[in-house]
Amino acid sequence: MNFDFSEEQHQLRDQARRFLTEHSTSKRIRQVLDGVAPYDRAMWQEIAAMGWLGAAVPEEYGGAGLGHIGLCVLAEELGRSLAPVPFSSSVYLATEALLIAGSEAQKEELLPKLVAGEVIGALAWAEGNGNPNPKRIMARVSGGRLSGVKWPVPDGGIADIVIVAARDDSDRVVLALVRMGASGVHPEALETVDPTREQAKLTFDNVPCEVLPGDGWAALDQVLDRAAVLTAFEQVGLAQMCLDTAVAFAMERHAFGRPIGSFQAIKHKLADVYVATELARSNAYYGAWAMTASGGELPLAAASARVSATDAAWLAAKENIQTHGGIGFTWEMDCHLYYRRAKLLGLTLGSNPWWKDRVVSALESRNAA
Amino acid sequence: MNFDFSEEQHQLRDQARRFLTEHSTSKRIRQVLDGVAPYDRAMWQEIAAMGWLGAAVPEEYGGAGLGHIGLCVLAEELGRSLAPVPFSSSVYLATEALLIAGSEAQKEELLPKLVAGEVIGALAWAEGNGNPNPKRIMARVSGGRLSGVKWPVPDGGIADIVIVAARDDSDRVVLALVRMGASGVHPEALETVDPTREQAKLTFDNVPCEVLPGDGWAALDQVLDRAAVLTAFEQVGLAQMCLDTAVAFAMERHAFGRPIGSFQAIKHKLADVYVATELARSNAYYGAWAMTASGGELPLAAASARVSATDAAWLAAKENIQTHGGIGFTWEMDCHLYYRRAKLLGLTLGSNPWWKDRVVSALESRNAA
Amino acid sequence: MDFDDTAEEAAFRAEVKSFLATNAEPKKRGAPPSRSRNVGPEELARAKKFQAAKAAAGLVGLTWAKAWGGREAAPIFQVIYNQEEEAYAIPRGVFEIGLGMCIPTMMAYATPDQLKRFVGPALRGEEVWCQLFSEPSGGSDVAAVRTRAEKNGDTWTINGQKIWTSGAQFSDFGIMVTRSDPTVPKHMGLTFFFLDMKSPGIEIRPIKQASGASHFNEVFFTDVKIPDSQRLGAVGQGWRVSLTTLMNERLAIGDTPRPDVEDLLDLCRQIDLDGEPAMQNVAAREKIADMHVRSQGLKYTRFRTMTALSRGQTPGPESSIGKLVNAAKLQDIASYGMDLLGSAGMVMNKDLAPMNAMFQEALLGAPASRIAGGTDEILRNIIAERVLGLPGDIRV
Amino acid sequence: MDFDDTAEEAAFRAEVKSFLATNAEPKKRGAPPSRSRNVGPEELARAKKFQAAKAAAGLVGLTWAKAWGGREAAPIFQVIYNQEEEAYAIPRGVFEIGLGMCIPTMMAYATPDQLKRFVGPALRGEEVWCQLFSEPSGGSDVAAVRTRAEKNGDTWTINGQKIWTSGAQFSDFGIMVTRSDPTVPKHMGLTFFFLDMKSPGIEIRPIKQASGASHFNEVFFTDVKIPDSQRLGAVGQGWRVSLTTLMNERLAIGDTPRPDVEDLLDLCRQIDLDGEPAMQNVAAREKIADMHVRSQGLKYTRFRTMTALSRGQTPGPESSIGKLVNAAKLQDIASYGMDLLGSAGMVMNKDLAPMNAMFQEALLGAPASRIAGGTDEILRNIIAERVLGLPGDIRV
Repeated sequence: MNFDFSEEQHQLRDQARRFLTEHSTSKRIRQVLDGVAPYDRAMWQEIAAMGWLGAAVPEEYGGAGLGHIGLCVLAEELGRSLAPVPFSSSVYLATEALLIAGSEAQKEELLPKLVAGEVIGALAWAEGNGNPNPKRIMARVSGGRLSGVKWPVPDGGIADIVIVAARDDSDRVVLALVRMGASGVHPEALETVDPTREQAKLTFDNVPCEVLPGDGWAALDQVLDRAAVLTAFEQVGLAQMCLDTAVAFAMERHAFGRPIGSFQAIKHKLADVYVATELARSNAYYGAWAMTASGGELPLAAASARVSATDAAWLAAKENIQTHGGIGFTWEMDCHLYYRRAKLLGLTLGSNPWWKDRVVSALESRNAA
Repeated sequence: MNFDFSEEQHQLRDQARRFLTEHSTSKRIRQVLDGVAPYDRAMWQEIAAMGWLGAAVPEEYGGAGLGHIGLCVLAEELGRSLAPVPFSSSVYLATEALLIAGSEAQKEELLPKLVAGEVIGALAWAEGNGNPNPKRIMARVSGGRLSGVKWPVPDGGIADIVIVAARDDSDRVVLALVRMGASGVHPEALETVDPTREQAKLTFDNVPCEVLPGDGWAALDQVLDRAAVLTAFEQVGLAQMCLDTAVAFAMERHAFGRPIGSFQAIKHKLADVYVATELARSNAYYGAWAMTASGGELPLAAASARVSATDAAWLAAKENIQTHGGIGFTWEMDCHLYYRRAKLLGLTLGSNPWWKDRVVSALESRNAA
Repeated sequence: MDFDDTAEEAAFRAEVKSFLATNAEPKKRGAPPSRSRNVGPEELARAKKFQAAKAAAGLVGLTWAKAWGGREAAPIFQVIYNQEEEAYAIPRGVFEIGLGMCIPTMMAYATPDQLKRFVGPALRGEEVWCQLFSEPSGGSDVAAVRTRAEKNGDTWTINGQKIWTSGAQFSDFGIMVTRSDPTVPKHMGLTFFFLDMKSPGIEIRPIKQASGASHFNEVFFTDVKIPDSQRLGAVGQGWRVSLTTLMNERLAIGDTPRPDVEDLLDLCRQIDLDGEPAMQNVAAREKIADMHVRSQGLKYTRFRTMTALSRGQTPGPESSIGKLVNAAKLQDIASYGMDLLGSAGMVMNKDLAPMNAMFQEALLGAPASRIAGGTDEILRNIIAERVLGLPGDIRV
Repeated sequence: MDFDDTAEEAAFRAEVKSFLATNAEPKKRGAPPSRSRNVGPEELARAKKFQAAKAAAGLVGLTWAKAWGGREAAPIFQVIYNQEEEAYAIPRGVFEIGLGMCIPTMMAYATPDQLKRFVGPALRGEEVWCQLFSEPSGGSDVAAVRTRAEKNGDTWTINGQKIWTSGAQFSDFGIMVTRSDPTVPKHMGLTFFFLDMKSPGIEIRPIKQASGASHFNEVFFTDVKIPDSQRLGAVGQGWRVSLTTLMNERLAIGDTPRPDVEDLLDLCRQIDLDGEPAMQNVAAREKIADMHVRSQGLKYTRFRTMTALSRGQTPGPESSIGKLVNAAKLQDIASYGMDLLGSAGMVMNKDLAPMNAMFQEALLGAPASRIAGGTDEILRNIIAERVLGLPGDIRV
């Protein structure tokens, strides 16, 4: 047994930390925040050049074959640095969906392009309010054409291809691959609590599409579990960054003639943030292992990692602002960027009440087994 | 509008405070804790002599006619002093049930005796696990005879009369009055988390009884609402006593060369207890008024007072122990008596998940109206 | 214990109802109260117009002395007025600080002539006031004042910076605390003034908040002149004067921030969770109940404070409870309401987000409300020390 | 990142399995682990018998030097042993302090001859050890030691009182910290000893807890003699020696207190709420999930600590997380489990209360677990100061 990353994985982390500290700066994130661009194209290309997009993609499809644990290492750093790029949509969602459910032809055509960053992918499951649920899928595929309205779709306005959950003629949920160039696709940018990540409403009006083979919902379910673990690492990275920032500020900021970090109100608040972050990290580690191991641990491990990380990121982000006091809620300080992202990440794959229910369902089927 | 007690009510409080401080001492409470007696008979007789048992009973039945607000004042002091007497069962439950649902004959016969303390009353709704729910009533009344098993029944082993929720031949829930002398009644004392208040399991085997007129469940529902407000005052009194004790200890106990009350960990903990207690007190005040006012405010006011007071008492009792540290969890200190009572009071009329649901049901019918 | 109106109270309530019906717009369902203290010119004009009518009707400063246009009424009448006003869309924030903090401080320390000059216009909304206490380096330590006041003859010269001043840009006058003697300990050496906000040397810059809104300003002072006649309290006694002001701040009756429990109820009525109506979801119901008992508990705690005031008792810092509970509740309700919507909870488009994105906007504003006007931590200290009598923090 | 056993680990796990199968009783479903450190004579005898067999099988002190009967194994093997042992009803509490704190302190400070004399018998459970640190007046301030040690020639005379000493009544030896010099500051002037608990002048009184149980004792010292040869560390260096002991305390692998999430699941499977099975109650499900992620998070945090140790890194006070989270979780689960039963939740009769009144008993024991061995408040201070590097509290 070994509950830590390997030497190589630690080196990958150091490389990622160095790159993102240098490039994912407040200045560049705020370009996206202010709507100058929907994402940081230059950063995206550099990330692609480093091979991160293919970290978990087999070499035969142009990937680096580092495996999912390597991807977890990158996810933690991306979360820590708030990198304003469509990494999660293209890698955790679209690429994973193709790996799980794509036809050989689709994999051979698209995976190399996704790995190279030439093609950006997205996944569209939501149709407005509500958590993932096959009953809520109203979009329709018939005769190779897709119609329906999907929102919010992360990076839906950026993506070149979108994999859409829809019903076929026999009412089964399938995954349909749509090229965004096709006619009949109407993207609309959405306003959200975190403008540093693009979100869109996509209207499909009789759009040509390719249906991926196999049971669409089963595949989506598996994609969501994997994405939950990877997102948990982003959330843990974000929580840790908030904690580090708050601790540093509490050491240097003085009030009443003492560093505010010498007041137990601040000390114990940050101790609680530390505890929540460590528990989330440990749950995420187990999820990372469950992603790679056989034995059906993933559903429980993924839901646990998700619930734990969502709570930790939210707590860390809001108490980081609180620790900063007045300047903490000014536009100039970056505290609110973490606060916005924390809430976004906690919602994007479905909210915690739903994931908590998944934890218990997994516990039930485990004890049943 | 006036959100405080009257001069007379304040005087009643002072009288009660003086009496209970002198008589409801740790020594006498521990007599009951150690099983020497099921309740403090001497205290009971003195309380009866002062007319407290009839505070809310009309003068025509031998009561003092102080009204329910006066009773709330007494309840707060009884909760504060942990008085080990069957006051809540005999007064909030049995006496109120008779006032609401008793026949004129029953009132004329029993109320004067209940007021005088010659007769102790109890109310039996529970049949094991679960919260109040007509569907759970399995006890049966047929041909003027009662059969069934009720537990836990507060003061069921002390009471002279018990009012029992049961089903009649046409399956409606009724309230049946049983004289505990009657043959076929088998009381069994129960062990609970708070031995300072008697609880029993009562088995009725074809026991003669009188059925109270009217819809039994409607009456019980109203009794529970009134008892919830009165119990909320007991819980507020208990919470305030825990807070006062913790504050006094935190001032006098020193560690690391300072009073422990100078550490923010303790200061902010006790500030939170103060806030919870004040909110509960205010909700209880509103409940007291709703008990006396017409206009159907009682269900919402009672459930709100109950939920708020249960949370405050539990928080205050457990953090009082925590503030005391090591000696706080010793048998000799009284901290655990408050902790035990706090949990008991939070369960005795049904637990908070159920009362929270009642809050929302009341909100729904209010907005519906 | 009586939550019903007395005859006198009922009569007053009727008076207020008819005044509001003729002078104000009913609030749209689900619209949060306009509490902003930084408003645009049109809203400022509307606020001043309403304030004038309110003053003409004798509904401003109800508890003030008749000499100053008040009614010398018991504080409970203020509660009644506020209860009725809650149903109307009224921009109240503009005058809260002036009438709630500045003028009461003036009444305690200014000369009769000054009061004749200033109380009326403030009452009628003709002149707006702001307060200048906080400074960038001070944080929660209000006494850590660095803005210098130096006296030459009968004139003081002010240099320094204040922060978190709401309404500064349209205020006519302000009250401020300055350091007149840097050589003595922190709480000594402070002097308190009122000043003309249009004086030369004052520069006002809005602060953009995390939410994108700007409710506060920075105010810079460069050789600003104040005549000694505008000093409030003795030289070096500024801290005592400040406490008067801050006590009045805590007395100001706080509105319940929105969304509150009613809004959470409205939301749950509109949506369903995993196929069932949200109102049938046990967890959502427990959350609604938790929030309801907090809201109601605060409401009746405020009423109890008013009763205490009516009896001439000083309410003291119990009022700190209100903001402490409300700020946390606001953040909790906003976040939970978004969770109920699943991933769509992130969306702020008014046409897509339920109830005009009230929950999303509140989420972004909530961090400020846990900090501005006293952080959660300071409020707990105030309760622990001034209510419970626990020792102050160790000073170094 | 690999949660599977290596070949070596799998072989060891098999060895442990077969040892336990032949030497221990499987735990009954729903029965909490016997962690009490104050046990009756029969249970003590059973504990000693099992310990002897465990030692004979080379399964005690796995990470210790071979010279002392250990295996010099990586800490992960201790994790594997504990995982397997959890399924068995084994009275472990008796030896935890001796092997977890006392003997490691001896190894750091005692002479080779003393180690030859004491390590073996402790390992085989022939001799039981206890620790004597806390004092009534000290509270959380462990250095506030008043028990006096005075030296005449080669003998020390001890007078004073210790408190919260578990197992004192059946311990053969103990380690203790005393004040040898009252004239110097608190942390200086302490001296550390080990002593024979059967020495004349020692009086032991059990402390009855709020729950009715007695897991701790008071120990009174009246002119108790200790030879100077039993001093551990230099005179006046007792505080440093204490820190070694306390560090080892935090390293001791904490079991999960019961009831935990599995027990809450069991309870929910047995009962129904308002007519529906509790397992279908959304609020109960959310509670189960919250508790599950805490329990699992702690479990894997402990594993991470073991990995760090295996790599020769010192784990440090992260281990404080365990007790902080577990104690609060225990109180929360116990209270919630009782709430699920309605008014019957108060009942403790084993034939009526589900799962042998496990929840009710835990409710009464939980307050002690939030205090004994470091209060919640002290643990948060330790995390804030030693992990996050925040300043210590202001000392006066």
